Amino acid sequence: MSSEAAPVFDIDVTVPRGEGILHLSFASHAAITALVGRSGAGKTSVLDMVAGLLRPQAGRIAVAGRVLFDSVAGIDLPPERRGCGYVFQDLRLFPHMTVERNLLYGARRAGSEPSLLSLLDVCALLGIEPLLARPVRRLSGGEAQRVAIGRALLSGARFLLFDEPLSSLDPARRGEIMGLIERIRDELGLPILYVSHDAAEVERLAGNVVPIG
Amino acid sequence: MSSEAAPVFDIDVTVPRGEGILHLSFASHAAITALVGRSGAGKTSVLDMVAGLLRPQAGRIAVAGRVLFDSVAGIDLPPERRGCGYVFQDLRLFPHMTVERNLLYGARRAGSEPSLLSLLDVCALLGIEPLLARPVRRLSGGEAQRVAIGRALLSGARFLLFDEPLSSLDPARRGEIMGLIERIRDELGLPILYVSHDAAEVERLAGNVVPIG
Amino acid sequence: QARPPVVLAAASMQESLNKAADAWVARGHPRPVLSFAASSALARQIVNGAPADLFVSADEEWMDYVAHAPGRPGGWIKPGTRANFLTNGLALIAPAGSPVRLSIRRGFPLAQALGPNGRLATGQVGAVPAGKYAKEALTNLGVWPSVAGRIAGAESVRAALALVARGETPLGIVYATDAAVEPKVRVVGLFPPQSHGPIVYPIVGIAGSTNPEGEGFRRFLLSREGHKIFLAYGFGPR
Amino acid sequence: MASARAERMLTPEEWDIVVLSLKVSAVAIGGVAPVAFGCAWLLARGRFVGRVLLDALVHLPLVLPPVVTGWLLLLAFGAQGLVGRWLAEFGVSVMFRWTGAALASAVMAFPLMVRAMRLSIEAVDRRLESAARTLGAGRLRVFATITLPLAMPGVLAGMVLGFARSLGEFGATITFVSNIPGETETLPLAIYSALQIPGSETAVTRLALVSVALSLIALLVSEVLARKVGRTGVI
Amino acid sequence: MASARAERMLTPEEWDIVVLSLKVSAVAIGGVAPVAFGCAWLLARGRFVGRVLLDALVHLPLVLPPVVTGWLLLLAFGAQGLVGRWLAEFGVSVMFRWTGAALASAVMAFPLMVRAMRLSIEAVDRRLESAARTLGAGRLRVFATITLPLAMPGVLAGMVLGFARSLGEFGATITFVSNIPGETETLPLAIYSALQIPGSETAVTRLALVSVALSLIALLVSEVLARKVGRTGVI
Ligand SMILES: Nc1ncnc2c1ncn2[C@@H]1O[C@H](COP(=O)(O)OP(=O)(O)OP(=O)(O)O)[C@@H](O)[C@H]1O
Ligand SMILES: Nc1ncnc2c1ncn2[C@@H]1O[C@H](COP(=O)(O)OP(=O)(O)OP(=O)(O)O)[C@@H](O)[C@H]1O
Ligand code: MOO
Ligand SMILES: [Mg+2]
Ligand SMILES: [Mg+2]
Repeated sequence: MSSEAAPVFDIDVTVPRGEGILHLSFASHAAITALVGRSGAGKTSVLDMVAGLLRPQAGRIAVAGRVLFDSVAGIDLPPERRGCGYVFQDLRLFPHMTVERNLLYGARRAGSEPSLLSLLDVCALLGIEPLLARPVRRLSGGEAQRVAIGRALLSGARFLLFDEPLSSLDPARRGEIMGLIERIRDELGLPILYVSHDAAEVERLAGNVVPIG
Repeated sequence: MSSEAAPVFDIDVTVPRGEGILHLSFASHAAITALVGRSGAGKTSVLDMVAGLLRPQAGRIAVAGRVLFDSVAGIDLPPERRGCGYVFQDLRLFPHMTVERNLLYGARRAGSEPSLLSLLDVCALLGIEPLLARPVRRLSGGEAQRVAIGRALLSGARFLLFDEPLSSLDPARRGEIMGLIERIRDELGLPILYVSHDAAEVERLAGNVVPIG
Repeated sequence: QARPPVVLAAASMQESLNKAADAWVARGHPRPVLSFAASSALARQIVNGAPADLFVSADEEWMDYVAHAPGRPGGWIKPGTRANFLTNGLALIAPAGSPVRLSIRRGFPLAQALGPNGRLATGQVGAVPAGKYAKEALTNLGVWPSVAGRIAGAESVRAALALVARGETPLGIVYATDAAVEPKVRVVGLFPPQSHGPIVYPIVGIAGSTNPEGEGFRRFLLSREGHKIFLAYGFGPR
Repeated sequence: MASARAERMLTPEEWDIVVLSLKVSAVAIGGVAPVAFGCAWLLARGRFVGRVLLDALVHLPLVLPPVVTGWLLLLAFGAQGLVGRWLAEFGVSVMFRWTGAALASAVMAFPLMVRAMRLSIEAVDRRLESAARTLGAGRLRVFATITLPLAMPGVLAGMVLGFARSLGEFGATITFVSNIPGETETLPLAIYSALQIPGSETAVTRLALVSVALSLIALLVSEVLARKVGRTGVI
Repeated sequence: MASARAERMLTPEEWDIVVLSLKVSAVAIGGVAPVAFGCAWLLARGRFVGRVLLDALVHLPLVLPPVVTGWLLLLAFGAQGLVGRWLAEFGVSVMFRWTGAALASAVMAFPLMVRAMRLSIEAVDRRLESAARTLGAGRLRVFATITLPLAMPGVLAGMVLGFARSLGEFGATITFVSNIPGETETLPLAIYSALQIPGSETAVTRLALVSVALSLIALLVSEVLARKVGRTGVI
């Protein structure tokens, strides 16, 4: 199967979650695919499965033609080899590091990245330069969220998983960061799986909307 | 000073925060007062000062005519005697308790509450009845946020502090909970200090909008 | 029935004193409560007012310490009860299978017998009584300087015995009584009694003891029948 | 049934020793745990001068050879000791009593308990405590419902460590309260006595195995409790 | 300067004892810390059968009287012991050597270190580890950059506990390697020896104070390190 013909996201997963069983199956050719659904529908669970943090009972996960998981073929790449940049809903900044060390944690993987995503550019675009030396415990909610976005962007990922990445941000920042995401989509061509409750965000960014639950 | 003439929120605080100094002064007569401002402006810091978790360098905080803090008069009520129901931006659910025990933690204070805020009603309105026996570690982001709202509502508070309480919720839930908040405002007359980035929320709920930063 | 007396005794007397207590019981007395520990610990307990009736020390030093300790008008020892109860000998021992032969006299080749790396096990010199006597005897025989750096000072004389029994050291110095109870060691020779000060075990009644059984047991230990029991364990006559 | 088998395996004297050891350890650990927790709390949360000194004091029984600790206890609780004389006014003496053995065990276990408890208290997220206070809980209720349950792994670990240490405690006990059969002769003292007699390896081994079995039971109990705490947040 | 004063306060022999004690304790703790961490890791994270048994084994040196531990070491590492004979093939022997004293100290400190480290490993938020893995870090890098630094309070506490225990360790050492001045006579052995001599209370007190001073220094160092770790996440 050549990667040109392959869908950007080709996902078919089943996993027991909460009291029920979560099943989702879709193939999307859009660079940015939005996952929408009510709270508790299973959006985060799907991202976790794509990232390799939650193992599906059965199914298949391929991103840009690269198979990450296939229960039939016995493929299950470990998270560190899936190459995703994941902005977690609960952020998960490393509490024992400064903002700067958090941002650079995944940079090792990002050897030959285009200059769009250099540390200084990302910081400027996210408005977090003044915070670089701060311990992450002393950030406001929105500041922490921007650091989490920066960390994912700087990690040299092959694709991005965004779980409500703008939920704690003011409209102005939101707009700026959406612009940044569009540039990443257009200039770097990175596939993005995007979870959001915000209709405007989904409208503006996503080429395809997958409802869940 | 009689509580009728007094503003609902009478706040004048100064505190060093981040690299600068945060100063905010306002008196609001609206039952629901929204605090808006860009990320990092100091919204959470203000709520923390009203709740008694961050001590202002100087200033005065009175809610519904009751003085909670006055650096000149030497008044500084401890958090447990301020009587606030605080929905934290970072939720702060008690990880060693079930959802039910989290919800009932503050209920001791709520001896003679009107039946609007009984456990079952609140659970039904927030859609969290099926989760009552769950340990809070196994909730989705939006579920956890609703439990945090429920915990604050059930605590028999004299006033409420909401720090982006609906940020992780889908539009349908958002609407329902805004309805609930309106009923609390109208039927119980509880003062509410409301932080949100969402213009629609602020528009619908707040009688007064205080910009910050 | 009478209350049993509490007897504090040096650890090395465990088997023999238990046997004597059995004999005392056979005479229709309550069995004395025997507490075995290092003489130093027991002596300190006594001078801090521990409620005991008799004290048997492994050496005179600690008995003197009790005798002279301050803190109680009239002293910690019941007047007229101190007696040297037993004597012991000092033995050079080797593991049972060892072919070593030595006759213990002035300048005997102890260091050579230890070989290039072997050590001489005994009680900690200067701390455990057996070690003190061993050093004294070796000094008087003129061999101390050649083995001073080769001593393995065990925590008790019985621990030294175990080192030799397990072949960890080729030689050791313990009391004759210890050598007698361990089949895995062989006595190479006994040190001449003149080579060290008399090894005596003093016994006293403790001041403040009101239990007549204590004094009765003390007299029994010092009696001919009592003494016979200890001779069977290799202790020497008074 | 198990106890019947154990009784068959052990002589009645040995059985008494086991019961005494359990009594001594249980009283020691139960009695000293609250003190240890208070101390751990102070060290974790207090910002007073002399904190490092208190810390050093807590570690003292660990740093000193046990016989020195026993000797110091003897000096303090003996007939002429400050505490000893004070206790004597109430007609109480711990000399040569099992209570003295429990005291020695408690002192020796103290630093281990404090350290484990302190680690867990320091790991408690203080934002949760402030959340509880906004919900109307006073300091005491916050402590009982938030801090203590969240620190429970450390409390349990501390109690297991202390209990194990207590089961092995020898030097301080024999120096402080001697080796009195039926009163202060706990398992380690009996084992030591047996070790002094050549050829007693089987007796030593049997008693040592009993010690190990007791500690295994304590570990299992603590695992079960820990799991229960993990599930429900309370013991 | 401080050392000059210390030298004046201590006799040259005592000074040698202090240096030897530090060497023994440092080697013991430094050598056993990685093993203890590995064991703590297994106990915290492993889900294998026999976990409780490993746990019991780890606690063994705490549960058994120290002299029994020393005796078991003697059985294993002695001339006739399994390990001893194996080591002898390489011309190595720890009997009556300072290395043996370090081994005894290490064994006695082991359970304390494991428990403290395990508590801290269990407290590490595993979601942070999975976040690190999504960022491309393999298990080893996650361990070195996330788990270990976050568990650092427990590692430090374990090392302090172990060091303190090592400074006080007496029974296992003297039983295993005897008291050989200059080779195995550490502070507690010297203190014990002194205690056996009537009227030696001043010598005992002086040496005991030296022990306390050393542990105080260790505590201060660990506090400084802990603060540094708290600030920067690395030592
Ligand atoms: N614990 C802290 N210590 C020091 N400074 C802090 C701490 N928490 C936040 N700050 C700083 O104080 C300022 C105000 O923070 P605050 O959390 O009040 O902002 P906010 O308005 O709630 O922002 P957001 O919308 O991003 O949550 C920010 O500059 C932030 O960096
Ligand atoms: N760790 C867990 N163990 C078991 N069930 C879980 C766990 N986390 C979440 N769940 C349940 O799985 C279901 C899906 O959760 P998920 O977090 O994927 O939802 P979501 O769509 O991301 O919701 P939200 O918008 O509220 O974040 C929910 O019913 C939730 O209660
Ligand atoms: O006083 Mo000891 O214990 O016989 O050497
Ligand atoms: Mg989610
Ligand atoms: Mg905020």
